[in-house]
Amino acid sequence: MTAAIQVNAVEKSFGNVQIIRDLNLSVAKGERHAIIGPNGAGKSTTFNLISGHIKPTSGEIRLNGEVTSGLRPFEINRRGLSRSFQVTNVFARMTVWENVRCAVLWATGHRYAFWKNVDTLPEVKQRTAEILDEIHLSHRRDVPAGLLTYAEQRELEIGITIAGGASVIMLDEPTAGMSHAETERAVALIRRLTEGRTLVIVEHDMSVVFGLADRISVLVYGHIIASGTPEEIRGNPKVKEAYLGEEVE
Amino acid sequence: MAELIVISTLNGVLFGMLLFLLSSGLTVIFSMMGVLNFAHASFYMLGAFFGYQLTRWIGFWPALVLAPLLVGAVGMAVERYGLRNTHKHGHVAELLLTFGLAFAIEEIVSMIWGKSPVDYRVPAALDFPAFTVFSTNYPAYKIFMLVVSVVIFIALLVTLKRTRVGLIVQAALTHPSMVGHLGHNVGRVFMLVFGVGSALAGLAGVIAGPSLVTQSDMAAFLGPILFVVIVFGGLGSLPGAFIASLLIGLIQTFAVALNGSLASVFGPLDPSLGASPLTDIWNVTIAQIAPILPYLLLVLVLIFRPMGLLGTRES
Amino acid sequence: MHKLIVAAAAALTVLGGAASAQESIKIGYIDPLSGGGASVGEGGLKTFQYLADELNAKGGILGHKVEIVPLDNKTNPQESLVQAQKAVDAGVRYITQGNGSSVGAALEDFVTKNNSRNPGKEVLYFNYAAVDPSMTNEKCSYWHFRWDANSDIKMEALTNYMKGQPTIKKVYLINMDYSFGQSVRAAARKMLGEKRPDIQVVGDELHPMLKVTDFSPYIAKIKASGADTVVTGNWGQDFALLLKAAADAGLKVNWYTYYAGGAGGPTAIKQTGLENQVFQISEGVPNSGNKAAMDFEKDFRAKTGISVWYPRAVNEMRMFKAAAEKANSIDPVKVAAALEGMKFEVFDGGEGFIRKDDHQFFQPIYISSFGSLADKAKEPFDEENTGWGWHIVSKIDTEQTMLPTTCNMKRP
Amino acid sequence: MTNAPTPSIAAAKQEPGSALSFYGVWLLAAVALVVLPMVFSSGGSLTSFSLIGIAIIFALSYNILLGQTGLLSFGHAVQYGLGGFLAVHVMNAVASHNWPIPLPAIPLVGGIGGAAFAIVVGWVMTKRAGTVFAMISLGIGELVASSSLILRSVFGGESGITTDRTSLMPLFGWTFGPQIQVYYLIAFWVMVSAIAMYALTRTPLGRICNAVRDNPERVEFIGYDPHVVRYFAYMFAGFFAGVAGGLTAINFEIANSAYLGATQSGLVLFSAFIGGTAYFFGPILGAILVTYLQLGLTSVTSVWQLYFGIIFIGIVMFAPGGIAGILMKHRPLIRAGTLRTVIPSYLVAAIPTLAFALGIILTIETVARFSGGDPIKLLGIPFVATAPTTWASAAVLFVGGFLVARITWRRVAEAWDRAATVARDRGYLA
Repeated sequence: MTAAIQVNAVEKSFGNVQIIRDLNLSVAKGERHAIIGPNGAGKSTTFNLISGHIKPTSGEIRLNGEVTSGLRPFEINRRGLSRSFQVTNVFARMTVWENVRCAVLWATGHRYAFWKNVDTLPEVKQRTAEILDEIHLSHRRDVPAGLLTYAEQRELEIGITIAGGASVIMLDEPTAGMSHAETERAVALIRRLTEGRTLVIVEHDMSVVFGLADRISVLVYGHIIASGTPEEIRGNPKVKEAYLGEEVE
Repeated sequence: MAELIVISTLNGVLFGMLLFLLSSGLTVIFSMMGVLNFAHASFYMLGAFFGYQLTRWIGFWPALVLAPLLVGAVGMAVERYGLRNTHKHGHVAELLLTFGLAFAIEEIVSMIWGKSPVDYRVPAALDFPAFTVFSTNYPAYKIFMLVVSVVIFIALLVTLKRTRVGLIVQAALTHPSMVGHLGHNVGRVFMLVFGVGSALAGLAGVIAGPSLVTQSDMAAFLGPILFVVIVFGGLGSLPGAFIASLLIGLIQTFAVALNGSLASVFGPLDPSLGASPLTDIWNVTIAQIAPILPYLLLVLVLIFRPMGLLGTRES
Repeated sequence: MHKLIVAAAAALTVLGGAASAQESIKIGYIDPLSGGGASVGEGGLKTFQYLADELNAKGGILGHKVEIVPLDNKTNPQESLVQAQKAVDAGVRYITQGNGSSVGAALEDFVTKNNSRNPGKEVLYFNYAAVDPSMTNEKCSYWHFRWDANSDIKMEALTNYMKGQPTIKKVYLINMDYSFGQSVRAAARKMLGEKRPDIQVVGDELHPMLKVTDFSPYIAKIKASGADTVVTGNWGQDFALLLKAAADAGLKVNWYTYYAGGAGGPTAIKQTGLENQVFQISEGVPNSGNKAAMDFEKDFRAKTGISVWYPRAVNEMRMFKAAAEKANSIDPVKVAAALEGMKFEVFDGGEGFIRKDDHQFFQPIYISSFGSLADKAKEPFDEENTGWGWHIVSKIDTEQTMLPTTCNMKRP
Repeated sequence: MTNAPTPSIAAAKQEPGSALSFYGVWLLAAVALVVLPMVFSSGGSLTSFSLIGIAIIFALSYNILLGQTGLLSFGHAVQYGLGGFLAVHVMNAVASHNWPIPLPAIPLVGGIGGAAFAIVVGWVMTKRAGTVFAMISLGIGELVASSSLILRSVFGGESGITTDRTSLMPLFGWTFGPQIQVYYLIAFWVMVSAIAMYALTRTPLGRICNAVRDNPERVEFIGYDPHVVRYFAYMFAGFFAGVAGGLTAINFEIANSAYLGATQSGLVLFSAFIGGTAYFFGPILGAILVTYLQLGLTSVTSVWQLYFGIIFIGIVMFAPGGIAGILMKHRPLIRAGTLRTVIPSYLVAAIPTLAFALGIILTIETVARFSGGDPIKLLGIPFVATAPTTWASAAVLFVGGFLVARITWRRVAEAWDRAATVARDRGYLA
């Protein structure tokens, strides 16, 4: 069976600085995979590489067996990968409803249509309403996204990400900056929404990581030093070294 | 031929330096504030008219110092009471504010000084031919303009690279938002930068006024070409603006010197074809299109290298 | 916000307020009063207002007062049509315009269409300065009258003068790249070729209109060509900058120009010190020696602060009065009929007439040069406070300016 | 490009009964277009209405770029002008070949001209948004305007190309000679274009345009290529600009290089921005106001350009949402029923503000007419520019008006805050 995401020997440099070195990563279909690592390890860069936001200097990335390195983000998205952003990245002047609806349009096949009334497309309407329901924002549907609270914006961010029905979902620190209660709610939401899909998540909150992930990869200085189940990672000496520094020696 | 090349090069350099004198202030303002100041050419015009008026009252040399200071003060007022309030609405709003300002300044100038050209002359001390090449005179005043341009270029470069304010400007170029977080009085720095930028435009006006025509439409006349210079050189890059000014000066001058057209290269078209766009294109000479070459250059640069020659960011 | 309302309200009253005194004759003056061409347009407006006052002081035309309605067209043909329509809607039956042949052509087309579509509401177009020859040739209209000599006529006059100047050997043509500049250049080449085949045209330059900041490269080319004479139709800042660059580079040639006398021109000549090297072709000269004209000039200067740029405007207004009196009507159709073929003693003396075939006015034309005035009693008028003024160099009689026309006039 | 969180085009559709008012507004507009020339039948008003109609289409087409997609263009007149030129050429061809094409179809030709140019140059132009796009549009604008003077056989030099609209085949006995017939032709196209452009905002493409305006980066991650979206927007804007150009050509029966120039591009930017780009109807208000000022202001004052500049600066500084923004700000208050608490403060503020405005006008006119000119007529009172009483009145109005107005506007702000708080409590304001 082909992996949902397969990263082979990817390198990325900005000028003379190498951010990602010999990155290898494999995420199986239907797996919940977390990427952890210290600050500056290159987690967001890895996300950006996989989602096409930046292009690798060398190496190859495959999505469901198809090479996607070198493709533009929207091309990768159309092949079934959708991501969220660490910094909230919504359409600020549009309402919550429209934010989600825009994310539904391509997947429902309406593309650049300029001959259809967007308000009367039944499947778009239904799907948007469903997503809003799922992210608990139905009561805020007509509020401009820029006026939402931070937690609501994070939820909207997730809603936009899953709205297109992508088979692979990548969430970049979805609970960052949330209170404990909000985090719990968000984790439940993520669990429910990604049922039956592949999930890749970057997270700092270890309780979220170990509670959610089937497998975990540890990224240090742009290189994956370990990959495995949560138990394997807990017991891995290299991980301890990376996180706890010299103390292990 | 050698004569034409030497003279065209000299003319091109002289014209290029005038362009630089004008665009340096625009570049400084853009590099610090990210504002494309549409009213820049209007400040240049204000400089010319202040220069003219002060020259009549107190003579050219004091005017050369005072007029730019006055224009700088006007610029600071514009920043303090206009741009600062508009900043929160984004760069487009700021740009549009300066757009409206350009309209207002032109009309105010023509209200005060009339719409006809004023008699603003080269000071007697500089009114002599500096040297003669191939029997063509080069007036001392033009050499004076050249020297001022170069001095300003070097002074600005040194200020930007070596002083504290300069470092803030440089930082603002790459990390616009960081500067504020570092706790500088961004407001005052902005006001100062805008003032300096305007004063530079004013200085250009005082100097260029006697050599060009000092008239209330002089701003509209030179405005667009300044954008070409700073975009071509790379937005916010001072050396870029310097090189772009020189290049545009030289290109325009040499284009004028050339008489070539497609007709002169490939021979005239068969007259039986009649008038068509082809005959128009066939017969147009390079000299005829010289003044629109910069715009062509602008479009090409933006398409193939959107950050310009030496620019570091796209917008 | 409130300001907007005030301004809009003010505008409303203007747009709606077409009611006015029945008896006055309104002449719509459509020329630039704002923007780049405003300095020229304002001079024209002062001239026409002065002339209207002059007529009104003598009882107006057939007892009707003459009123000039200033309409700002920003030198834009489209805007001119808006203003013309506005004027016609407000009851104006005579319009006059001069700046820009593009505007002139648009207005000529406008009156032709308006008069065929609105019989009984005909409008006449009096042209005092748009000189594109096509307006009285292939595009000619019965409703258009031109008091200025068109550019071909001026070139005919100029070349008739140059024919007798043996010192002219090499001529350089430099003109603005638009219809007027192109017709100057084409006429110069053709006429010089016919009248003085020995003269060499060593350069023929067209530069974009009002876009050149530095003419040094052009001057370098003129110098390299070895020309002794430059012929140019340049005006405004393209003329001033051209002269400045020439003076800076020390170019010593004679300049034959159409519009050196325009606003800013004399200042530029004085600044560059090109004394008696700049010649102008015009239908009148302040220091003409004609007493009536010089008295007029003196009073005009005292009242308006500018010199008489448009002797042809004087001819236009005076002939309008004469034609209306001849027709005993101020109806445009009758005035037009009366103007056809009309003969008239022109401003600076001598007879001119409106040719019936194309409605072009023919008149004596003068070549004058600009320089210091030796005899203040005989030549009292300087220009733009420069201390320099125009001297007549040569007078070309009306017959010497006649050119055939291709006009196929459609009469109503 | 601004991130000010203003709600985008009416989300009113979901409310009960709004469908009726929605169609009602369009119907009302149509009726107004039909009735207007009957109420104001003078030739002058007809001319003005025709120009306003064209300006509305042009400004709406510009807003597809600026308001809808976030593209600031300094060269929108290029498509407008090229549409006009194509229309004129086609009219001449139709007339000389006696083709059975009636005049009302000509604006479509203009639209095709505008769109065709957009299709050709649009792909490279819309690669990037922001300053790069703005500068390219400026450059293209200058290039095309200058080239039009070189390609004489197509553009007819600076005199342009003329045509005769009555030489096409008449339709239902209409020759389109009289201005009233041309007005109805324009009114018809205003209605059709406005409906079409409004409909465009309600399509998937229209919505994605808004998304691209708000956040082009994110759009790439929901499956869309922002470049393609901008390209489409540019084409549609070009099409409707071309329609406006075609109508202008019909109205004036001439097309010349001034159509393509910077003045025209600047005016449409003015109209759209003053009207307000965040709402569909904003540019309509702007077009009406700017055209009206342009026609009226030039006859009352020689320094109209200064007023233009001041109005524009005022809008940018104090009401960046334009007129539409100001109006729509009041909607939640109306719904919450708290507007009446604000109105008294408005009325109080109106008087000193008016005085201040009159002070500005008097000052400007005094300076402008100091060296000669007619007396200034303000509210029916004549002022002589050289009289010290005039200077004193100007100074009193200016300074006094400003000082008092400042106080009263603070009151307005306070009243506003109170009203808005109530509205928020009642759930009409987010």
